[in-house]
Amino acid sequence: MSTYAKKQGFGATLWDYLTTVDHKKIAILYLIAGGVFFVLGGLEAMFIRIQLAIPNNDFVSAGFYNEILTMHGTTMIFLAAMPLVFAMMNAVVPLQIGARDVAFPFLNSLGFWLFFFGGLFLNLSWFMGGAPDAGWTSYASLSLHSPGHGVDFYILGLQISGLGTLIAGINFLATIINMRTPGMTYMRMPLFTWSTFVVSALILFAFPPLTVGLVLLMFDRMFGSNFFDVAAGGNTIIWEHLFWIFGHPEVYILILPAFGIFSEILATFSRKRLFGYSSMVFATVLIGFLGFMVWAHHMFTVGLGPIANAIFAVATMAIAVPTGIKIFNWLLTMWGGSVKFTVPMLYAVAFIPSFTMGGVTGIMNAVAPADYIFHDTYFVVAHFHYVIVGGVVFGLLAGVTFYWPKMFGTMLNETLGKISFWTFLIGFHLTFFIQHFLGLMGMPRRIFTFLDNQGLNTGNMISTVGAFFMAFAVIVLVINIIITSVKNVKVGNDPWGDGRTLEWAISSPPPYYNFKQLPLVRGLDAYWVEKMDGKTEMTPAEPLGDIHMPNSSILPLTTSLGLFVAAFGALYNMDDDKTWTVPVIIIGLLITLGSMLIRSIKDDHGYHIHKEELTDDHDKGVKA
Amino acid sequence: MKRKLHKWRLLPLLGILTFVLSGCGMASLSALRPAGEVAQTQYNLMMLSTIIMVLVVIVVTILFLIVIFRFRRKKGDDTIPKQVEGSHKLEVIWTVIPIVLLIILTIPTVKVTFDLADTKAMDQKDKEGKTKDALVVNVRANLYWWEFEYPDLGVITSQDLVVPTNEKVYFNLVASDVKHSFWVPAAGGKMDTNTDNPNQFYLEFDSQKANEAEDLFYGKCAELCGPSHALMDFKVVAKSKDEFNTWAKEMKAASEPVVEGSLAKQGEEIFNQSCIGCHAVTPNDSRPETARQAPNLATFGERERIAGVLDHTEENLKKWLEDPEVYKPGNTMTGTYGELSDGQINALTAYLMQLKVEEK
Amino acid sequence: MQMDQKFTDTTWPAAPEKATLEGKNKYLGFWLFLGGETVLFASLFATYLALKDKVPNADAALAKDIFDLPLTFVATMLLLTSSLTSVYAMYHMKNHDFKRMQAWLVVTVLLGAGFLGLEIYEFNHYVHEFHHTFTSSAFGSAFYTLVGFHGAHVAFGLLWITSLMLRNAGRGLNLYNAPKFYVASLYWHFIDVVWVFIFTVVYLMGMVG
Amino acid sequence: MVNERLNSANPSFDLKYRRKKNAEEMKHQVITFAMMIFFTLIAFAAVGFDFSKWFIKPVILLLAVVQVIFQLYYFMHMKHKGHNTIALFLFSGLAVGLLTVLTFLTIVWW
Ligand code: HEA
Ligand code: HEA
Ligand SMILES: [Cu+2]
Repeated sequence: MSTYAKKQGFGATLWDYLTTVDHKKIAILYLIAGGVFFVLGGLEAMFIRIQLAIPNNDFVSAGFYNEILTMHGTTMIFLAAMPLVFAMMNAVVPLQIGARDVAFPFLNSLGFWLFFFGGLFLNLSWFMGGAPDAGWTSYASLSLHSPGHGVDFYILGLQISGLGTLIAGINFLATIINMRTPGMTYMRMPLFTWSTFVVSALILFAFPPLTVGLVLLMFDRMFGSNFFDVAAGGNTIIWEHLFWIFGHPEVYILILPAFGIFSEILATFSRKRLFGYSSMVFATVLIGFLGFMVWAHHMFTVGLGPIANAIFAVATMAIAVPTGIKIFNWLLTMWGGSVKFTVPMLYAVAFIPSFTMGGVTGIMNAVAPADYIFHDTYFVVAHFHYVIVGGVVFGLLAGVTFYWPKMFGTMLNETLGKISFWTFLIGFHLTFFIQHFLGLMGMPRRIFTFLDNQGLNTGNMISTVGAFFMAFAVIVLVINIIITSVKNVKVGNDPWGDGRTLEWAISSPPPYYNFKQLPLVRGLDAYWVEKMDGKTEMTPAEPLGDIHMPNSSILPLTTSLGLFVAAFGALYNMDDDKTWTVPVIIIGLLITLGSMLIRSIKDDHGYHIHKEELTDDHDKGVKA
Repeated sequence: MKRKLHKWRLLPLLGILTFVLSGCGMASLSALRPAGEVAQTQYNLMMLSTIIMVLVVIVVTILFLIVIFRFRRKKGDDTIPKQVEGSHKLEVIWTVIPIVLLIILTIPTVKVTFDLADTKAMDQKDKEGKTKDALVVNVRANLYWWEFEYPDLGVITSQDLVVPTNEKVYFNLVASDVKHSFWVPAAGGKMDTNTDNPNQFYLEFDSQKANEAEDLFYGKCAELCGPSHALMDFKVVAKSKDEFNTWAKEMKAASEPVVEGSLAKQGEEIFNQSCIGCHAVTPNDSRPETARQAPNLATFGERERIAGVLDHTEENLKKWLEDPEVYKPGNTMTGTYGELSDGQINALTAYLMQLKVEEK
Repeated sequence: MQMDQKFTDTTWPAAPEKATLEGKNKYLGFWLFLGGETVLFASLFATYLALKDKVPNADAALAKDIFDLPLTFVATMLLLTSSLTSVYAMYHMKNHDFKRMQAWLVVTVLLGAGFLGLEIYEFNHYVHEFHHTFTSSAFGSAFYTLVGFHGAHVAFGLLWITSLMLRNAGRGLNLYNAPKFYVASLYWHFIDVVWVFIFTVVYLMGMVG
Repeated sequence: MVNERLNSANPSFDLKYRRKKNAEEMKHQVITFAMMIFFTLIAFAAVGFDFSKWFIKPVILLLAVVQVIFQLYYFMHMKHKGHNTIALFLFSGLAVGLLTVLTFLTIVWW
């Protein structure tokens, strides 16, 4: 396995990535796939904004608009934001806790491929008779009513990729609980690791309700059951609850990792330890906890009654407290620090007021009677883009720039980065600030057009112009990535110079076994502690010895591929005129079950890197 | 870069200002111009929360500006700042103050939530089973059209909701196909029309505010319901109590429409052959809900809009009859009748435009 | 250390399922999975409770009409006993007694299969006797989904345990497969836990009305 | 990875001790099982004898909860040390699940 250092042909590299179980390569896979889906979702957003630029526009048709709208929301949440979050987690968390890999390398790869094929499946709907068109929430009465197969693509695609997400969540939990290096106690874990931990727990408890909801919807649409058929005793509110029991924790699944990334960046570029570390940890846990008790704030107008509305309103508002604690701790982290405005830091800094603006409109939404006004208007659209773009997307852009050298060993261009940052920031506020007012002035969301003379023209135009700024910023970012990759100037362990945590103690990118010897952690910000003691390396916690590594495998890919194939069969099975569907289902399931069978029958003990090999390659070696 | 940042902070403020000046949208549509008690209550609550939120944003912004300007790293500065762990005093402050702010917000929130849910007046029935002192409207939302039934008056309208001003109007809300949501932005928040159980709430229309809006409010569907969700508009006609009573009486008394002119008569015949199965032309339609598959056309000639969205002209009506799919994709009328010749369309138009109940 | 190293009774560790890092991870990961499964089944229970006895017309079968006490009792006894037998299997695993472990697992599988057989008979009975089907009412959909999901878990557990036994029949116990056996038995207990709630909430409370 | 053997220096002594402990534990398991069967019998009998449903429902629910605790703590060994994290996650899942059930019993129909 010392082939690592050798130059490889394209085919070999491809095969390497298709079969990899290395968390660092899986991170890159997530990054690429998530990035592509982000651009796709962004393109859909541009279609939305172009259509809404002027009244009575006919850039896209009504039905097509609903497809774009649904796919924009679904793609952005499930196929762009989540995988990009996973990219960051995979790239960073094992390094931050000083582990050689995650707890289940094989499952890690399986999780990625499930997500990937689920996303691919969902997007193939564009070419196979139309995309889902019932909104990313797919409320039951409409999603049952929706003709064609769009909603079926939604159901099966999300089911497959959701499975991948669940696996990834369990994997990170086990990794963080079991794989920490000696000295890395819970209260010494970097905040990004902490938020990964909490987020994984949220995934573990939030995805099963979605799974159940999707199963019920699938049964209703494909097998004639009556969960949501009122005439046969069904109830559509069940779907709404199941969806939001998942849906609200989901938004914290997105934002908490961003919070974690910002905590790392703000401390790093202020050259100061995170202010109020323990209350930050506490706040993270509390947000995760409260996140499960507020879902019905999406359903204030459903008619649940004043008691339920009041309870959920108050519970929702409570989340302002731990979030506020975080905001002020970040500000105080910079207070008295030595603040350097690199590109990641710019995003982190801009995040604070932007997210606060989105957060406070969230609290306004939580005021139930006021939400009767806001609900399903552009006010809500403004709220959630402020928290999602101003929080999650800023967090991902910051994280990707910050960890780019750690993932690829080379630095993104700072000037281009700053151009991206400023245009994105301006475009973002231009697009979404005005939408608060559009909503209040009577513009519902999810409308494919609006009539002239309703006072909505100017606002919509401004919003569209802003979106073009964001598109420009993204294009500059892509150019930046291309230029950087072509130049490929290599950097050292700690390219930002102010690294505090373990990941900066090893080379960029790290060797495939991460740490030659597991490092000994002596405090919060382990690497910083050593630096302040005048050392340049971590003290090892174990003697140099053989390292046990997992084998690569193509089985995760084939397992997922089988489900992908079977899903096509299942989807068309409800059409009476198609006879090929049952064989396709069977073939697909055979591929999946066969792969699983091989996995369980073939013993996979992994292999060992021998001590001697480790001492050989000095330049690749770990400073551990 | 310093100055650029500064300018950017001012942008939102400028934005607010322009909007305050431009009058916050139209009186007939905007939630920023509340036109009744319910809307006013909600508006007040919104303003209270806005003030608190602006306060929070200002505090955060001030701290933010201080931090990013005061603590910049100078070029070549290699000093290590003091590694502060935290501060209990500060932590307590920024935990307690938000809690206080939230308590200020929760109290009216809870109170108003219960107040607005008070529809007890709807249950007070007299001997004949009619509601005692309240006007009740049964709203039934259908794929892209609205039906308004006044159960105690025995009257049904579609697309145009007629309400008296200065009194509470109570609503029973249901949907007959997929979920919709009933919203008159100027008069108050929305309430979903579910397919499962009926919802109840009330609105109030202030006569003076109604005057400002020329007695006409815009209503919208606020829940995605299919391709033409954006076009599922309706109108609310506000009348003084007296006018409303007169209107109700006329509606109740209205019998089969009588039209004039041979073209219209011809239209009537066509209508009775192909349209009457779904559309009724008298406001006192006694068929059950499931039979009422299309808007009641008794007052079609008096409508504000054709199909809820097109201007009320003969031209538009003809276009609509020719191919409704163009104007409301996915509507349930498309394909229910054969191809109509130009002559037939003209005849139908003449007939329909004469369907009036008031001011004959 | 080699993963397929041979052990004697004395070298066999006290907690073989957690003796290696892989084993520890597997053990923890599986418990976490069960935490997720708890939410999954809770959602199904919640749906069932919301839709219980919700039928389109007055003559459709309701819960109190269809359930049968003796049948449910026998099924319950089979599954509960299988939980004990799988504890026996793990007891022998800890004692490094492969043969006895396999024997108890066989008993477990047989009991589980008996349970599954009864369930199939039961469903068949409802369909033909009461026209209570998956598509006849919301109640029917919810009932078959909840109980069927559990049944599917039982079926999967049977396949899992059987294939583990077959695969390892020739090799005996080692630290690579001990965690696998252990985790499978945890799964089996979990199925039992779910069943306790199903027979209580669905059957017994259904019969009470 | 290092194999953390819990055994002491004297393997045969160790073995005897461990066997005894395992056997003892197994005895506890059988007792637990007997009690579970007993609870099940009570639950079925309560329904069979047709008491008031206001009596039966809480009782059989309680019996179910006790049974499940037996399963978790004895059969699934949660009573052993080192199960804190596991218990945390299991009970969090249970809490989310119970909240769901409560919701579906109260605000799904109105
Ligand atoms: C990353 C995503 C994200 C995040 C973090 C949030 C955060 C919050 N959200 Fe948001 N939300 C969404 C994504 C998100 N939301 C999405 C996608 C939707 C729409 C879904 C759809 O319908 O399609 C939505 C919709 C939504 C609604 C439903 C609106 C409607 O449809 O009618 C509500 C209602 O309560 C709400 C509330 C909140 C609250 C209270 C927070 C809080 O967590 C915010 C807390 C933060 C702060 C408050 C700021 C910082 C705090 C301080 C500086 C302290 C002092 C503050 C005070 C005293 C107020 N959100
Ligand atoms: C992570 C979540 C996320 C993100 C990042 C975004 C990002 C954006 N979203 Fe949105 N959005 C949602 C989640 C998200 N969104 C959800 C959940 C909904 C609700 C859906 C529903 O109602 O069901 C929604 C709905 C929604 C609406 C409301 C539609 C309606 O109700 O009718 C609008 C309208 O303006 C909008 C706009 C935008 C814009 C302009 C961006 C921008 O920030 C996007 C910026 C990115 C780009 C602009 C990329 C540009 C790339 C290119 C142009 C290609 C360049 C090509 C190469 C270099 C090859 N989104
Ligand atoms: Cu929410």
